[in-house]
Amino acid sequence: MDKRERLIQKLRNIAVQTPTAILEVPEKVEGFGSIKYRPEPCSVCKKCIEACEVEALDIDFTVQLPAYLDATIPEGGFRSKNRETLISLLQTLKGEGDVQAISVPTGLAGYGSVVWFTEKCIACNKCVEACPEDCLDLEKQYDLPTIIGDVVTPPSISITEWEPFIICFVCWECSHAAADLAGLMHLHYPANIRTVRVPCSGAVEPIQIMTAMENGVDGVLVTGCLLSECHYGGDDPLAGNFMQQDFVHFWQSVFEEIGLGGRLHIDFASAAMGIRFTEIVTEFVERIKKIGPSPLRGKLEVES
Amino acid sequence: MNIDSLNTSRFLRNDFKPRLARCELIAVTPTSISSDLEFRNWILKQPEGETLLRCYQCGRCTSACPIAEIDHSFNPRLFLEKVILADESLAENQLIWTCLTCEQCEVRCPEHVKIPQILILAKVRGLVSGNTPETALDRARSILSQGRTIQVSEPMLKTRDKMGLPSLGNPPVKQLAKALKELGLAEKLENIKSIYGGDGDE
Amino acid sequence: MKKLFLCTCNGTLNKLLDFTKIGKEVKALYDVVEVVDNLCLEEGLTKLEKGLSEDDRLAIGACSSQIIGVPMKQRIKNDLVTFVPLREQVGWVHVEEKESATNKAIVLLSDASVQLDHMESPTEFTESVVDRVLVMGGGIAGLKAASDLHRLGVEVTLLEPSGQNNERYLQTSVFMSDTDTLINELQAIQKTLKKVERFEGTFGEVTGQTGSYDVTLNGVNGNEKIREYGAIIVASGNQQYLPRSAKKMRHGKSERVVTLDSLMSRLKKKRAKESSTILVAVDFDAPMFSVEGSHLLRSTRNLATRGYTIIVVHSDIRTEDENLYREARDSGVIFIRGKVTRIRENEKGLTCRIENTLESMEREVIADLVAIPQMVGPVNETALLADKLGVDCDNNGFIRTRYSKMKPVQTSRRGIFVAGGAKMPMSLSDAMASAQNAVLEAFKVVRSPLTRSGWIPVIDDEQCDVCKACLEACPNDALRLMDDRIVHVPAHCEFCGICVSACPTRAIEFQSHRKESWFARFEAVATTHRRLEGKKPFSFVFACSECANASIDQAGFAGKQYGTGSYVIQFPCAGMVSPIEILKGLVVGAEHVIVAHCPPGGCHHQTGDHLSELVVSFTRDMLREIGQDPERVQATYMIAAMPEKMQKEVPVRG
Amino acid sequence: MGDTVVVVGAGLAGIQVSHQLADLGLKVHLVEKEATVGGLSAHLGKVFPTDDCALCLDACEELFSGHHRRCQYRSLLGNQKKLNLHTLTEIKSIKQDGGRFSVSLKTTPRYVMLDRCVVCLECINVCDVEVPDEMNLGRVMRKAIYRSIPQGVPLAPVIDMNSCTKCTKCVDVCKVGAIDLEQRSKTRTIKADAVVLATGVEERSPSILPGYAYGLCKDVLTQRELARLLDSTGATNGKVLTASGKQVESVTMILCAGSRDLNAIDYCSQACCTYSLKHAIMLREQGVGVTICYMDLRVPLHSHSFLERARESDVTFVRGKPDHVIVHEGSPVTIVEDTEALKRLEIESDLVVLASPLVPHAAEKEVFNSFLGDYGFAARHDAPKGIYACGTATGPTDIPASVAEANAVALEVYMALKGGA
Repeated sequence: MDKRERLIQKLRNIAVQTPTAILEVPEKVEGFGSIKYRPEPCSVCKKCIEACEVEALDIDFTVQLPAYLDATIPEGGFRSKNRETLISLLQTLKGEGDVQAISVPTGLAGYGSVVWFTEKCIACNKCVEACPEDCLDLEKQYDLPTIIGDVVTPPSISITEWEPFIICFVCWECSHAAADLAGLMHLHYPANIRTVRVPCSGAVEPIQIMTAMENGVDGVLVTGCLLSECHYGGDDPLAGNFMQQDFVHFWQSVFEEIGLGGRLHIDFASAAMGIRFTEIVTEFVERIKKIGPSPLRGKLEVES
Repeated sequence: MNIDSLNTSRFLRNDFKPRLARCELIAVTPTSISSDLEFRNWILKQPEGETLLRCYQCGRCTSACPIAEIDHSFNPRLFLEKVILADESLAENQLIWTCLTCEQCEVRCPEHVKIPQILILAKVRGLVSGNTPETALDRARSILSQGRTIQVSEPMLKTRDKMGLPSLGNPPVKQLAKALKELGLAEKLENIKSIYGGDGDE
Repeated sequence: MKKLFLCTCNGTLNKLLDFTKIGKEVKALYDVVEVVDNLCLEEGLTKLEKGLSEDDRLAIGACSSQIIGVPMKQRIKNDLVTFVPLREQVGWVHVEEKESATNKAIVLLSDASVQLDHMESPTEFTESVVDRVLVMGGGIAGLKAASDLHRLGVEVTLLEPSGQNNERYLQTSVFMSDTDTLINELQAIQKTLKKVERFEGTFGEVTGQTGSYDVTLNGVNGNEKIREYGAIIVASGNQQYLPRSAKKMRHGKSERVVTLDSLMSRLKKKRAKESSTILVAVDFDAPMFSVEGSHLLRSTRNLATRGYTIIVVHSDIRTEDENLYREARDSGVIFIRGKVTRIRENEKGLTCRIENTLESMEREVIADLVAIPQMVGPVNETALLADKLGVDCDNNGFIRTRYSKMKPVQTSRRGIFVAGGAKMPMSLSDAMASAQNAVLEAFKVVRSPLTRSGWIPVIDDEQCDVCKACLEACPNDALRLMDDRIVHVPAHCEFCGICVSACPTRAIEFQSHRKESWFARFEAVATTHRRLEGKKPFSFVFACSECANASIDQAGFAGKQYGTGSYVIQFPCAGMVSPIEILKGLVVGAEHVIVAHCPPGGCHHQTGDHLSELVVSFTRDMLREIGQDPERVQATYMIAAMPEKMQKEVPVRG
Repeated sequence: MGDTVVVVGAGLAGIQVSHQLADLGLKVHLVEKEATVGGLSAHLGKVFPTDDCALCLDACEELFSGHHRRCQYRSLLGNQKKLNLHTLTEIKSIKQDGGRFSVSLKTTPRYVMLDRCVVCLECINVCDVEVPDEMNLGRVMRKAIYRSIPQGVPLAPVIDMNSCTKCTKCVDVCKVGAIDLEQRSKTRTIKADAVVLATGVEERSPSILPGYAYGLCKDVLTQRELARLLDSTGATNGKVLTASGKQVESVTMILCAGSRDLNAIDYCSQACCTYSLKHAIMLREQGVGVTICYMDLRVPLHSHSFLERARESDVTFVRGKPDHVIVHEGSPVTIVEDTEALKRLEIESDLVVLASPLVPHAAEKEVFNSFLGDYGFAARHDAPKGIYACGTATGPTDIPASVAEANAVALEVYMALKGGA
């Protein structure tokens, strides 16, 4: 199983409610998106399929007649001249009634369409670049409902004595120092967090967040250097913490959809901000306390 | 070339199903073919017996046979098959005496098998065990006693005279009797009892 | 100049067609319109030639192009000529409807005019060929082919499997003939092979095309050889197989059960000691080939004459030589038509139970030995070899020939021929004849440069997506992928146009038959038809230029009458028709479109019949979905032997 | 060495060998005694193993680089540069003369000039004489000027002088003056370097076997005659009717009707099993019941699908050789023993079709006698130097084998005349 499939598996594992919304993917978040395919100009040249490294595209031996009949042929026409002629002829001949896709007889070359498997796609855009007909587009949308599918809500359990358990990713540079400083200053913050040191907040991978959630933590906190002060990129918009911020926002919206709203948070503190670090942790713990224990605990309990 | 090691499954001709389903097996226990093929070899050694070898069981004799037309159990082709397989039960089969020796089969046989002759040979084999109608035995005995198969009566001779036919002459009865005696046939003829029983007049 | 010549065929056609009206109607379309009485005769041809310049475009409205085409082409140099069969496809078949027939003639002539506008000169190629042939020989056919080619002065390499010697040649060919004939033949051929290059090893790979195939050969001692060959002859030969029933006959379990051939070599020339009985059990479920049958008869005859008692249990006896069967019976072999059902072994021998179908009873016989005749099949390597060469095999594993009736040695790939047992088991004389066939064809390939001329598919690299649909569709390996481009191999092209119908982007266009030309022609037919016939419905018959068109001509010859209103448009092959042409036909107003192809499996270009059936069923599916009556589009086959099929199927839909 | 070859007989093998030799650059004279080419195959409509037209040929190289097979009438036969076709021509004698042969030919008149005729067929329309058409079992009428096979090459009609009344209507209607009723026989001698016999076979007349009621009952036919009924250009447009015009509902086929029989023809004709199966399938397609009486089914590998299809389409197989056919109330009844069921059957059917053995054409001709061997067939290999034989002239075979043999002979002739040490 490749990484993407593992991630999706984990997402499905931690989902506690059926998602409904198609999510916008923040600008800097790469690797997530939707391929929009227009079958009408497609010549089924399979270039996209060849370009795709993760087998997220395949040939489908059907002809998307509805799309053909709805298509508007642009002024210069399609690059696939024969397809264009076929479509305009079909449109001329269109009679009454509904239209459905039809399958191509086995052995007839030159017809078909392309199917895209969202769970395999890493939104690398290679197919879009390979397509000579311009029938593929990468859209910054993430079709969560399709990926997660129907979710069975895990049984809720009654917990009397509960303290939140939180994983906190701290970056090697500033926020780890901030936590150290908080200690040096003898500042108090709740004991509910366990820090995990990472080289940069940008290095926290979604799969790690999901793994933490999967194991029943009540919240995940990511802390990094102050924005524009990342040690790996500084004020570059693609610096680690800028990136991670967008990612976390994306995952927050995902969490919202799958019933884990509010359990993921990102914040920033420099090495000199021991107090800020304390505040961040305290606020997050308070928030988790309000939300209550992770609904996945019930699931874990059943499984054990 | 070691053929056992070859892949035999690749080269299959499973496209053809010969008909065996219609074969209704009459005998429950299989009949053995005698390993010395004595009956067959005996027939082959007799005059015109070797024409048997040519038979390829086309069945034309049976469809030509006037007896088979009436009696469906009379089947010259089947008789030949039995001889080919040295099945001596044929010699004991009363049916072979039904043959008229009309030679229709022989004339039609595409491979020139002397079918009536082979049936006669089978009859000869059957004699010993008594597969002979009494009339046939009578005729044989008549040869022994008179040198003729048919008894010659006075009126018959008169009629012949009237018609201007030549005299029949006298058959060499004594020599015949002597010869048959030497062969041991005379004695056999005395002792053979027809399994058909009765007066044997058909 | 665009010129139209109409022939009255000895003044008979003008009784059926109104030439004055025709002349008036088409005057605007042609620069010159002339009516000639006998165009195919000397006087007609002289008239035609008069004032003709080489770049004139000609339309000939006369008899079928197949009749007038030959004398015309032999006489005039013009390439841009189209024929309208006014006699076989109009005058003779619409005797009852003279006015409509005249109108049909006008419609077809206006179609011809459009056709001329789009016509291009055919492309000519000359390709050099290598005067060398590779023979892959496993047996006597390979030797014969190599020897004959050598005698013809063609350079030959004979590729033989390792360890091949006369002994082995004899062994692998044992079923072909009696041993003495085989030995004599083998020795005679081996003598002529002294100067032929012989290479021991296996076949590596092949690239290139007919006339120049690049071949890699791998020698037994690791040496590799790369050579260019003009043609390749595959004579990989046969091998013997145990039938499926062998196991049931206790082969491998009992020492008394052996193959017939091993028995023959074991008992070589020995006389039977006592009367030992050998039961020969033929696999009842696998019919014999004649070759196997003859071999069985020869073997059993030889055993029987040596005093063994032979019982053959068999189904149909097949042989080319009835006398062999006769001799086997004469020598005393006992034939039982039936099946061996069970074999038990004890100290006395093998007790075999036989279902005798001709007695309808079971028999039991105690045999000293059971012999199993082997089946003859292709050598094991044939499938692999065929794959490397890019030629097809049939479902028995033999190399398939292109057209089993008339082309005995052509494989599915041009320039590669099959000889002898690799095609099917053959007797010695057939195998020799087969080798000679292959030699003849190979010789015809290598003896002179390949010159070809015709309208070819033209590939526009700019437009091409390299989707390879054309490669998949081309039945003749005439398109190849080279350096990420599709390249046309004229030496293999049959000018069928199947590639064009497969291309989604219109990167391949067929000379003179570009898509616009079809469209323009359909429109011309439709508008002319409407102008002359008003609302009377009409249909298109897209006929392949081989069987279907011949069948339509035949209907004319046989005087079969059918209604007007159907217009025959000739395609080089029905496989060239794509849904686009069919739909366009409907769009311009045709009531029906019928695609007529060669009989199933009988396409002259191998796959056109099948492809056009697929295209039509696909188009019908589309029509059904978009709410049109799919019955308006039909595919059918028409052959010259069945003109009445054409008569029946066309007017009904007209 | 010279390069002129005379090919005797323009059946499939003769045409094939001529095309090949002409392609190889030799000069060929193809001599055919009938008015059109095609030989026995031209009578057959559809042929196995490909189940397509009997007319299909391997085209010569001159035509479209020889890539395509073509209908006979669309091939270049008669127009090919190196190939001269002589129809209605018989060989009078073949004399060996040093290394060469002088072959004398006699051409009987066609009364229609091939170089003038434009095949407008008006002459046939105006002819008043009607005689039964022997090509189609005499069941339809033809004119005195006629074409026995509509697509036969040459396409021009021929006049049957036995029935022609010389009314000159055809002469008058023919504006190109192609008809000459006074045409005379012509003889010519060709110096040839090789002669190829492709004289072919014909069905032995079954009237020699009185048992099968051939000639007695009009509904007893041979397989070739059945082919004429099944051929859609034939008398009945492909419908199988009895002599009285009734739709046939059942057919009994008798295989080996006179072959593998020491009383008649003792060899096996090889091709009859398969063409009988082919006809059986065509009959089943029309809904006609078919019973086949056989001894051994001898179907070559390339035609095995015919046997499968016949079995699938419920053809009844009876293993047994019928002895005779009796006529009962006008219909033939076949008497046969079903040897696998030990039953004597009397099969009533509308039609009985005999697979009559194929016998050589050449046998009756003194000209060839010295070249012929057993049964009147020529041996391909043992022929005297310079005389070759191919196709069914060497023994009955099917089309694929004939064609293969023709090609082989073409190579042998070429090697003998043009090269090959």
